[in-house]
Amino acid sequence: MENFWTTLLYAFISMFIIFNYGMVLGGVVYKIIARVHGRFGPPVWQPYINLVKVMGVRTAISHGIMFWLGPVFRFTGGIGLFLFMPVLFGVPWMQNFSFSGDLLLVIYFIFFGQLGMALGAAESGHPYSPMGIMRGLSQVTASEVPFALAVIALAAQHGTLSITEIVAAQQGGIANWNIVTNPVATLAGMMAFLGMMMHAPFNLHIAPQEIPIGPPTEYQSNFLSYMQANRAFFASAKLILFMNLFFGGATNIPVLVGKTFSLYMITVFIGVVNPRFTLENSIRWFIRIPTVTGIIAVLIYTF
Amino acid sequence: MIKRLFSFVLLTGLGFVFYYALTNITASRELTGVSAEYAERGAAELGAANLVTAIVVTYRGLDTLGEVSVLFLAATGIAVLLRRKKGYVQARSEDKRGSSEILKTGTDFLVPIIVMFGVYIFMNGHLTPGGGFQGGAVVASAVMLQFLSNPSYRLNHTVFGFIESMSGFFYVSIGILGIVLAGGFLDNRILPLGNFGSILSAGAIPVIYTLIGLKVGTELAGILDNMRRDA
Amino acid sequence: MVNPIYIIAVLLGIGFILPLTEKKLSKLGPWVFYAGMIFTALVSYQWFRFFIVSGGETYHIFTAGVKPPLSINLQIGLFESVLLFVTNLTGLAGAVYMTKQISETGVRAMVLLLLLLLGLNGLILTRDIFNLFVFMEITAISTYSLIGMDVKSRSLSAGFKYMTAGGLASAFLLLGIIIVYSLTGTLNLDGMIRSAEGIKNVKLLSIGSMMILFSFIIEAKQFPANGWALDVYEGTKPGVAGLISGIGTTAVFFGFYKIMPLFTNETLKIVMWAGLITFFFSNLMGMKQENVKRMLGYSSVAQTGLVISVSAWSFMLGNDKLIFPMIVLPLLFNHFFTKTGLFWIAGLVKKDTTGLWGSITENKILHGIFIILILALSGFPPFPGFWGKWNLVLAMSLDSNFFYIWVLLAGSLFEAAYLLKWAGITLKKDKSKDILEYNSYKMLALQIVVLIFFAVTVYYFMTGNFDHTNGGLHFYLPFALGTGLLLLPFIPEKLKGMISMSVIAVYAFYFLPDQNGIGRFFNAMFLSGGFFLTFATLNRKDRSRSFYPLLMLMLGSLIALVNSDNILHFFFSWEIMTLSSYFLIHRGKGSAEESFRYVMFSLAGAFLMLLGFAYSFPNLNGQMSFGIFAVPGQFTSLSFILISIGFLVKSAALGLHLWIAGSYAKAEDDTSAFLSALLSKAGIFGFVMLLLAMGAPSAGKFDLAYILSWIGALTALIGTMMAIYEEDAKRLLAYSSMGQVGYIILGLAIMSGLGWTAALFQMVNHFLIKGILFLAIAGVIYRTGTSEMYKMGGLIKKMPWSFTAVMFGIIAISGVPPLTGFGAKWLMYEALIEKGWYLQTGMAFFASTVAFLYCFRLIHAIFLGQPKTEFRNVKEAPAWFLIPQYVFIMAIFFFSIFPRVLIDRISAAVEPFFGKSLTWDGNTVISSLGYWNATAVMTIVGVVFVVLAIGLFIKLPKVQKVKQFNIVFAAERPETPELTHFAYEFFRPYRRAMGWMVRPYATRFWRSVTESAYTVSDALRKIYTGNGQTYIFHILLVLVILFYISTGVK
Amino acid sequence: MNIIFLIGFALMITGFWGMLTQKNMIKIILGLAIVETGVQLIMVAFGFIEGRTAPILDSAVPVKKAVEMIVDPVPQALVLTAIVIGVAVNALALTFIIKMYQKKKSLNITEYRDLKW
Amino acid sequence: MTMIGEENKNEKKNFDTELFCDAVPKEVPRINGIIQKFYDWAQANSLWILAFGTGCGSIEMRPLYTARYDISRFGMAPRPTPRQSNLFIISGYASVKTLKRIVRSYEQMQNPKFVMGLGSCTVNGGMYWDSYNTINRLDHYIPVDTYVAGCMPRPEALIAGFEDLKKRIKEGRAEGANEYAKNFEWYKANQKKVIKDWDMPDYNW
Repeated sequence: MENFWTTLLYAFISMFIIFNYGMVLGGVVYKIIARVHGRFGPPVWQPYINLVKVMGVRTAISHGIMFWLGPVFRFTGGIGLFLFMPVLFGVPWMQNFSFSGDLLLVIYFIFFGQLGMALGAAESGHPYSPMGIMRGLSQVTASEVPFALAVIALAAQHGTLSITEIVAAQQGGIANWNIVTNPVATLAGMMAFLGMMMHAPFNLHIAPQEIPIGPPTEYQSNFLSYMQANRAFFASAKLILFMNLFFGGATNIPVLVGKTFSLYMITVFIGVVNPRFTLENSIRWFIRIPTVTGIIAVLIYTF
Repeated sequence: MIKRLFSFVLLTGLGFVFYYALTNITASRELTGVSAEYAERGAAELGAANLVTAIVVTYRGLDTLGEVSVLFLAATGIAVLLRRKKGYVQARSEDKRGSSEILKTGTDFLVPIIVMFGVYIFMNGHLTPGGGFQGGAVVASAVMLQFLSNPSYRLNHTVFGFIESMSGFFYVSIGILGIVLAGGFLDNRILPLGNFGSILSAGAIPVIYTLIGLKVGTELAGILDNMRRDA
Repeated sequence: MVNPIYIIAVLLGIGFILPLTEKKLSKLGPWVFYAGMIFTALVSYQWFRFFIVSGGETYHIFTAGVKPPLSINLQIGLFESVLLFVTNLTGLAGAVYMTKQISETGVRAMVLLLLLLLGLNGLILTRDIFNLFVFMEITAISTYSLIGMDVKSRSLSAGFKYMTAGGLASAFLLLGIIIVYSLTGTLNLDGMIRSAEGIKNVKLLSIGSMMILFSFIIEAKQFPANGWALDVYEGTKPGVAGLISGIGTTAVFFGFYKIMPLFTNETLKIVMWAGLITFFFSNLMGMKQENVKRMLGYSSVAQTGLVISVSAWSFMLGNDKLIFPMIVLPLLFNHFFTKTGLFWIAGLVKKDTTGLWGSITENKILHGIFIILILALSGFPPFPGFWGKWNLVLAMSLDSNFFYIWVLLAGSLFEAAYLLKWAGITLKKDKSKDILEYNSYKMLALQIVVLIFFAVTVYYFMTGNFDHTNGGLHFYLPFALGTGLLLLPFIPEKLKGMISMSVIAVYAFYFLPDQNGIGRFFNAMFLSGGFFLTFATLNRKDRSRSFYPLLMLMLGSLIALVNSDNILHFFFSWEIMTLSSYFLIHRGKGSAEESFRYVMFSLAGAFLMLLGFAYSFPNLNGQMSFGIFAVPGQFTSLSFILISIGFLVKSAALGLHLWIAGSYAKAEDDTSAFLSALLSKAGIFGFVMLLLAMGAPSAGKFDLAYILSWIGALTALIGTMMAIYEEDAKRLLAYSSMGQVGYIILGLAIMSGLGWTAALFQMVNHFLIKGILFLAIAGVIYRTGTSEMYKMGGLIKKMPWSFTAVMFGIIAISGVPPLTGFGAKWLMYEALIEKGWYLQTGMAFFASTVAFLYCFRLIHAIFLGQPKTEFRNVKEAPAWFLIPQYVFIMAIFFFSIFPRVLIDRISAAVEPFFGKSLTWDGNTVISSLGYWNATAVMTIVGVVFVVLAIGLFIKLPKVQKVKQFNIVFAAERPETPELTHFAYEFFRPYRRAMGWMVRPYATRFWRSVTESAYTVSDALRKIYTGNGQTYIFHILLVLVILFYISTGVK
Repeated sequence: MNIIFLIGFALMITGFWGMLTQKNMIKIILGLAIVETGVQLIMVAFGFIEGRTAPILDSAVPVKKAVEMIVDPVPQALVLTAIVIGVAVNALALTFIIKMYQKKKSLNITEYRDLKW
Repeated sequence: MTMIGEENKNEKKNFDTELFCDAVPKEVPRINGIIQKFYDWAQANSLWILAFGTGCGSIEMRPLYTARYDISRFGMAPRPTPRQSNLFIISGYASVKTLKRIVRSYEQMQNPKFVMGLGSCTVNGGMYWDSYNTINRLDHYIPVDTYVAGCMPRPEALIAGFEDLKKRIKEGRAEGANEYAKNFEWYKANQKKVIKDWDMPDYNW
């Protein structure tokens, strides 16, 4: 951080890029899902419209201070997560504030927004909110296990927990990517990724017919706008994280777009063709196959 | 039955223990240790012809004092156990049939003789076999004869109690006198040793034995009386 | 100097003359009686002073004016004088105690007592074996009579059984005496012992000594030839039973002790083991006992067995001169006074069953005495029993007799079990208000005995191996504070709390700056934690006077623990801490069972720790510094394991955690904070000391540190897992505490600079967080009156400050950046990965994510969701609770922004042992694997958060505030808050999926252990059928068995 | 080996048998008395020396030759004490039995099992 | 804990003011200018339907999401919570019982909110015009922006209705929420006239 203001400026630029990228990505995904269904689908800029719409809502109700702060927590979590990650390898203006901490910081910061959001949603007093949170949190705990194991395997492999260094070690062609050099860990990580994206089939926490939309049942108007904007950051931040960890990172924006988009497509396609798991099912699944894979990945480096 | 079997097995085991002991006992041929010393010094030192008495009353006088206390304790214990609650009226003994004339006369005749015999035994304890305990027991047997022959016989508790207490007390006092006047507690040499073999010899031994005899006699009599009244 | 023979003479003289006063001089009798008693006490005091103060030489008394062996001689030396004094004083007290009974029975009861005393004095004084027999008979017969004195069927039958046994004993004694006499030609003990060595007929001698031995085994009530003794204790009036158990046993023991040199080493070995077996089995059988006097009887028998066992062993070693005052006397005194006192208390309470002893609380002094005696009997410091056992264990270890120590400690544990259970019952007042009859004579007698006991205790405490030069203050501090506060009678409790706080503050002020090294963190933590958490206790409304003394005792012992510089200090403080915390927990409502479980686990752990010490102790000759662990020896790894188990119990490691939830939950709410925030660190401190001194040895192929790491990781995971299913907030926090401490253990097990930094950082973190959380919950419970989370809800509106505190607490505890919890996690994972323990890392990670579940549940179920109608009017928690919480929160924020302040100091403390592990670049801490800039994280998060919050505020200047039922619904309106608040069995689906992890294996295991112990206990005690004949059978059986053991099976 | 020893031990065994098998308390005490008698017999036997006389120094036993002519006096002294003590204990025990009988009207020892375990 | 209904027995108000907010809705004026236009446009292009099948017509709504009709083209989507939806489709007859729920759900939606009456029943009662328990005119109870007549109207008709609604929104004429607030008394009176067991605050926030 040679110059604070430069860093800040760069951060704003990358945030701007990633926000739009995240929004468009969302739209594209809607479109793709619709096409898979054989529909025409909404326009790719539909997320923008939705965002503007919720911002234009005239009234809002609040259940209390924590309810009010929940989306703030959530959005801070999303932005923070993104800001703590180096986005493009070797590109100085896309390093954000990654000097703040290493991979562990990023992993743990994922929870910041979720926890804050959970608190806010829970204050609404709507029983569906804690129900959704319970489901979401439960599933996260299960899916974090293989992810953690994969990360540990990577750390063991590269002898570092710095994302930049992990990406650096993967430079120089696809043969150096972790998916090639450490396929087991990647497999475990990617299975965990399905759960972490909270996409179908692992989206019981929002189960619309059962507990309408889950945690954010009570959220509306501008609260919702924060959450929608956050989704752009959060989802892309997670994608970037996985890209950095397993797929060699990116050195320029097209590569970034390409890799993250393909990563996202994995979850989208799996989600589109799979029915929703019950909570027990998904937890058991995560604790079995992905975790065992993760343990194998770790054991490789233990002995 | 199983109990008897177990007992039998156990006692067989115990029998082997005793057998083991028995096979290892060797008969002694001569006096060893303290007994030899007693034999050598006893007569000269204490002036008692009966060495057993010398040992009992003086050398191991503390034992004997303890022995007296044991008996005293037993008597006290029995008295405590058989004590009567306040307001207890003793069953009248009229309904018991009196004993026959022959028995009464015989008893009256025998009792003084038995008492005399007892007194003789404890008076001569330092010379001949016998002593305070034996004599006392004999005296008590006279009382027992009275009890047996005469159901309505009453012991004079005041007198008996007084004799009992005072004889014990004097015994202890003589023991203390031993510290003051002679070599140690219960030393018999507070009185002159006298002529070896005569009745007034061996220092305080005859006195002590007399006291013991009185005490034992009264105590045993008291025990008998207590038991008789209660049973 | 009055010749001790006068004791005998005077007692006898008075005894003989007393019956004369029966009728006419009945006023005079008692005067003479008490005069005689006082005379003996005075004479013995004179000798006592002569030997203790002037250090006089042993004095011989010859009777009959002839030298031994011809005559009987008495001897009074140091030990005799001590025993004599204690016996006569207690005898006097006993006479006072039985005043009423004596006056009812009449003058003859006085005679019995006098002669009992005579017999006991004789037993202690005499040096002639036959004389010993006579005095034993005097003792026995007076005891029989005293037993039968109340002429009840029970006491009569007990006395009868006693007499048959006593008759057998005397028969065998006579047989033995005559055999030994026939071989040695003397009856004088010294002469016998002298000439016994040259005897040719060894077999006969061994039979003779065997007979004597056997007789004493019966008289000393050794297992299993002791059924009658238990009946006697049960059937007799407590006054007499106390005398039998106290002075009677002591004198008989001393007689036995005098004869012991006569025995060969093989025989002594038998005595030693027989005594130990008695100790073990009697205590085991005592566990099932509910009859107070019989239970005391079992304990009495056990203690006698132990004392005899130790004495026999001391003669085997040929080291009796040293062992007697160091081990035997403390054990004996401990037994003597406590048993006398307890029996006498039983005579005041007049309840046979332990369950009915609630009425003792009517009399505070009596109750206090009772508790103290129970503790002394259980072997807790600072009472003599502790010193005796401590010295015994270490001495045994020097003799490499470890099996003995195992059995000894097992027996002690059983004993503590039934005693503490009993004490626990009395601490809980029962509903039936029995009036406690107040008897001033009995109280007086009791107080005499207890006062002597205190004197003895103080003596042993003052002379008990403490090195006063170095940090001695710490060890007196807890007691000084505790008793000081207890004795401040009339000041209000609040003032006491403030005094406590100021004492802590002053202490910290003068003491902390001089500290360095790892101990400083513990000191600082305990002192600051103690200060602020005590602040919360100022809110207390109840008038109970024991709280602050106990609290200060606990804090003081924690400080003493940290500053102990040898294993004795350590163990001493450890026990005090266990004890004080036990009582603190016990104060909670309905906590009897839980606190009992706590103290049993703790005690078992402490005993294992003691065993560990013992295994290491021989390594360095007689030194007690922690250095003994550094010296590798034969048992290094075993020692490590045992000590570790002790610490693991305190840290509630998996499998040893059964106590934690219950005791944290049932303790009073402000106390729980102390337990979790401070007390749970004691085990950690133990590990720090242990690992520093010992490193991490390996047992065979296994690296113990590696195993420890798995224990830590599993504890972290399973503790957390159990926390999420709890409905009770405090139980939840208790399990959370268990999990968090698991992390600390994991960190310590890494045995690297980074690992230890992580562990200590986590420790400080946990201390702050649990302080906050428990206090916040305490505040909530204080207002709502319930700790069931699902019964609350929506309290955020009523208690926003508590909510905020809990929120920061859970953010910190779950390890989410930017608060300190993340720092701990970061350090921990870096250290683990650096070490190469990847699986443990994964498990720790899993645990930390699972922690979110309970964190959320805690805050949701209490503060969020639907407020309940009944809690509509609750107020914010009192400021007493809130202020410490916010102090801690400020500390958390400070450490979150500037973790360097803490990490630098921790690293500096850890560096001497492991070298440098972290480097700094400005505010960025750099490890070998990664980096972390807490200041930057905090700044970024803070700025983003504030900007977004402002943004939202600008966009939404006015929002409609709605109420709890203004939630989305279409069909039926929410019916009641209870039905709308989703909190009960919150994680049920999770349980369906992951419940297999928390199956109560440990509970089942420990339940089966305790149940089988009780079953064995119950089955075993059935040998005491109550039939006198069976007892005769036992006695003869023991004889035969002993004989065959000693001579070898033919 | 002396026949008296044998008789003494036999008496002891007999007494034990009585104590172990008889339910009547008086008989048990009698058994104890028999045991004691056996012990006393053994004690005296230990002092006995073949061909010697009683330790009374009269005309038959001159003081100077006492050492060679008398049996051991000590066991006799001890026995004296032992007998008295035995008597005392037995008397007390019988008193206990009397009181017990008064309470329960039974002499059977198995009836007195209120205290157990 | 109070049982259902029991809590209201002796109180004057038939609901607990501690549990329910009893504030009255307020009119929120439109901000004149380009921003409002922009918002209107966004509202029109992002209609989230409150997924509440109030009547038989709900069966006609399902095909809208299918490949054949696919209203997601217009940025429309079902939304399970009234808080986030801005289009309430009353799909057919509204019985008195359902009306209560309709009113609640409507009131729980946030201000720019639009109502579409589906089928003749909502216009004038349709075939249930003389039923004892069906209301006849929906707009007596809540403001309706668009009616789609028919019994039942086909999805195509619905789409046409959406287009009409979108036009109204863009023109700024779909101010049902403000209208409701303005004539709150009147609407409430109408509602209470038919709904006898009124146990709620007047406005369900």
